Amino acid sequence: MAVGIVIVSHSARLAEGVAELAGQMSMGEVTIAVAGGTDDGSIGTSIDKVTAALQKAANPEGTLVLLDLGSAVMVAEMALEMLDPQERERVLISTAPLVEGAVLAAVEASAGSTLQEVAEAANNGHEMPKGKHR
Amino acid sequence: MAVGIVIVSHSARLAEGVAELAGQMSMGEVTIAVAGGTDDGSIGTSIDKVTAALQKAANPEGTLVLLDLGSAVMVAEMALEMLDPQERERVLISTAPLVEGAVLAAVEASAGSTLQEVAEAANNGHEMPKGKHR
Amino acid sequence: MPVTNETILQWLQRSAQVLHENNAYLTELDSAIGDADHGSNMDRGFNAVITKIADMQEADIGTLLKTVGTTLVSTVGGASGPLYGTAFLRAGMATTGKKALETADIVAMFEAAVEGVKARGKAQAGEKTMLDALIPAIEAGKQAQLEQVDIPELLKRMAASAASGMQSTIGLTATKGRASYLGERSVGHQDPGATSSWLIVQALADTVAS
Amino acid sequence: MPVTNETILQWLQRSAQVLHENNAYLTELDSAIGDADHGSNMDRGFNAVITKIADMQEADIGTLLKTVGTTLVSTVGGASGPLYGTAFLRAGMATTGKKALETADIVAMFEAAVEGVKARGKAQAGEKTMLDALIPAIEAGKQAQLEQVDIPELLKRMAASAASGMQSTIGLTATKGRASYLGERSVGHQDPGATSSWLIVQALADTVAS
Ligand SMILES: Nc1ncnc2c1ncn2[C@@H]1O[C@H](COP(=O)(O)OP(=O)(O)O)[C@@H](O)[C@H]1O
Ligand SMILES: Nc1ncnc2c1ncn2[C@@H]1O[C@H](COP(=O)(O)OP(=O)(O)O)[C@@H](O)[C@H]1O
Ligand SMILES: [Mg+2]
Ligand SMILES: [Mg+2]
Ligand SMILES: [Mg+2]
Ligand SMILES: [Mg+2]
Repeated sequence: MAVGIVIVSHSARLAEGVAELAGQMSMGEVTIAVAGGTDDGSIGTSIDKVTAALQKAANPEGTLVLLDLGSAVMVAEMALEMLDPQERERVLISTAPLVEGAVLAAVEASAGSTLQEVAEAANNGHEMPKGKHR
Repeated sequence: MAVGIVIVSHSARLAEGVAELAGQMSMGEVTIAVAGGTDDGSIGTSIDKVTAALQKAANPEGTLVLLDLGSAVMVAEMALEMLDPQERERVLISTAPLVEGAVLAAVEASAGSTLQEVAEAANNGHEMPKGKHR
Repeated sequence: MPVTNETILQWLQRSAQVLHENNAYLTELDSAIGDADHGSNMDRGFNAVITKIADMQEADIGTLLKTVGTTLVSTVGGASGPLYGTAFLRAGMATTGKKALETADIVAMFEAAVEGVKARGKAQAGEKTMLDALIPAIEAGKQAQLEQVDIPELLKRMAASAASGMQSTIGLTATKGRASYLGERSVGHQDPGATSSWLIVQALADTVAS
Repeated sequence: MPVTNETILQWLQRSAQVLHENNAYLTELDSAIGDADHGSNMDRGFNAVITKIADMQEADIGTLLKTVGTTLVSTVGGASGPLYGTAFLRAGMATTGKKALETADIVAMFEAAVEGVKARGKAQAGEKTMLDALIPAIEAGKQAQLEQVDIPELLKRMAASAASGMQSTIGLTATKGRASYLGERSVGHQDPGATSSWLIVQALADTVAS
């Protein structure tokens, strides 16, 4: 099984868009679960959505959580604290840029890499070339 | 008038989500135009959508274009080449991470900053703290 | 006269009411240095709280406060959700099983809450957050405890310190949360979270005074 | 026998047909090192092209190719859109006003196209892109021109070189486009864009041969 990915965003559309873009690169081999927006559909985060997404993406290889803004870290951390310790150990919260990190993480995860490798791949999102050509 | 922002993404939902998130921070003071997906609504980019977004966000202070993936650079550059030279000079393509860059650019633009300052603010998106606490 | 579970219920109801009345004000503060939702976030959260605690007249204070915490975490939707959520959860843990709080319990309850906010937000005093209202409040509370004043007076002093701490945020540069995206431009604006924190502490002082 | 505007029209129609037939194949190649859309991108683009050029029997070759370029840019939706769009636009500029192409015109047309792809994609040979089919093709074309072979033979050699260039991409590591996200893992897979480039060059050789 491939490392799972959780996308936490303040916007439901943003989370779904990231999952759709990253999912294109992993050909359905990677579970990309989303937690976007609040429970009532406004802009914000929802611990219940994060918890559900963590459950959906949970697997023996681990899960990488990517976030849109710093304030989503707190809700993600609270959701992690609610997991039992073995599960919690298999989850990493990434500091990578959301979109770029998710695409690279999806590519890496679909290759069967470890959680650590997927997390490192996501961090390469900082260097994703966008016009500054190598 | 504030510097305009154009969000180019392969996914329509992603582009709209980014605009919604960044727009929350600029309180309607900044035009954030989106170009997401292809003309027929599938995943990809559309030069016509980019051109329309550039027109919508065009203003004397300039426009910052943010992209999701490197392959969007080419379509953005072709759209720029179709502008007349004075307009083209007022547009910058950012290498910043899309979501983080757009939020910081929106904040900076709403403060009445110059295009150069808005572009620099977007680049600070790389350092947006997400759990690695300062 | 100790603070009973009934007092706590009244405090929570008063907080909900005050936050509802200040919805537009808090949102206005948040629109200057944030995303213009702190009022609606807090109103939504405390509205859910009063529904949740409506039938909890018999519950002890710890149970009551933990319920508030989990409800806020689930419903606020902003950074203040995990922060106030953690604050009330920790306050609940510090008051487990109690149906009445003496001075020391009140101070311990607030101290636990403030430590929870610090841990959750990895923040400290002077970063232009709710902590700049809460830390002066707990310091005033400890000082009042040393001076052995009665509970209404202790809470009055805590609320007054929260208010001046809140005002002090105007001069501060934000280094945590969304307001930090503004950098130096955050100076000159009062922090919305510090304001809601003051409102909540004030609501307790007012509940006990009346 | 020169290549006429009629030949070019037939080439474009044949390209559309071949790309349509190879839609699934190109997408399969793209699914290994990309996002599984190169087949549908090219099919959509060339489908729009044949609609656009349906009534252009009287148009000169430059006008025809420029129309192809703008149509592809507007309809392909992937990285290959601006790339093939630029290629055909530059090819059109190199053949402005012409209703027939001699050997030198054909070589100049392809050279302009390949330079366009290089400029648009900021790429060069060996980066596992369509250029790894196109650059060998234009080199073979220039060599054939020196050897003064006839146009069908020249195009046959160009197509053969495009094919072997395409095959060479299997051993390359991608450093441009989405496939570069795979790094070393892109080795072992044939580049979809190099494959469509070969199909298009082959279609011209076949059109002229028949
Ligand atoms: N890391 C933190 N530590 C303490 N308080 C914080 C932190 N981040 C944000 N805050 C507080 O939260 C308030 C904003 O709450 P709210 O508007 O509800 O959330 P959001 O910023 O997600 O929209 C700020 O005014 C500040 O007082
Ligand atoms: N910078 C570039 N220069 C040249 N060719 C490129 C470049 N980037 C991508 N390509 C070509 O484009 C092909 C992919 O096209 P396509 O799948 O239609 O676009 P996308 O990658 O946007 O989905 C690749 O196989 C490669 O040949
Ligand atoms: Mg807010
Ligand atoms: Mg918010
Ligand atoms: Mg593709
Ligand atoms: Mg694509």
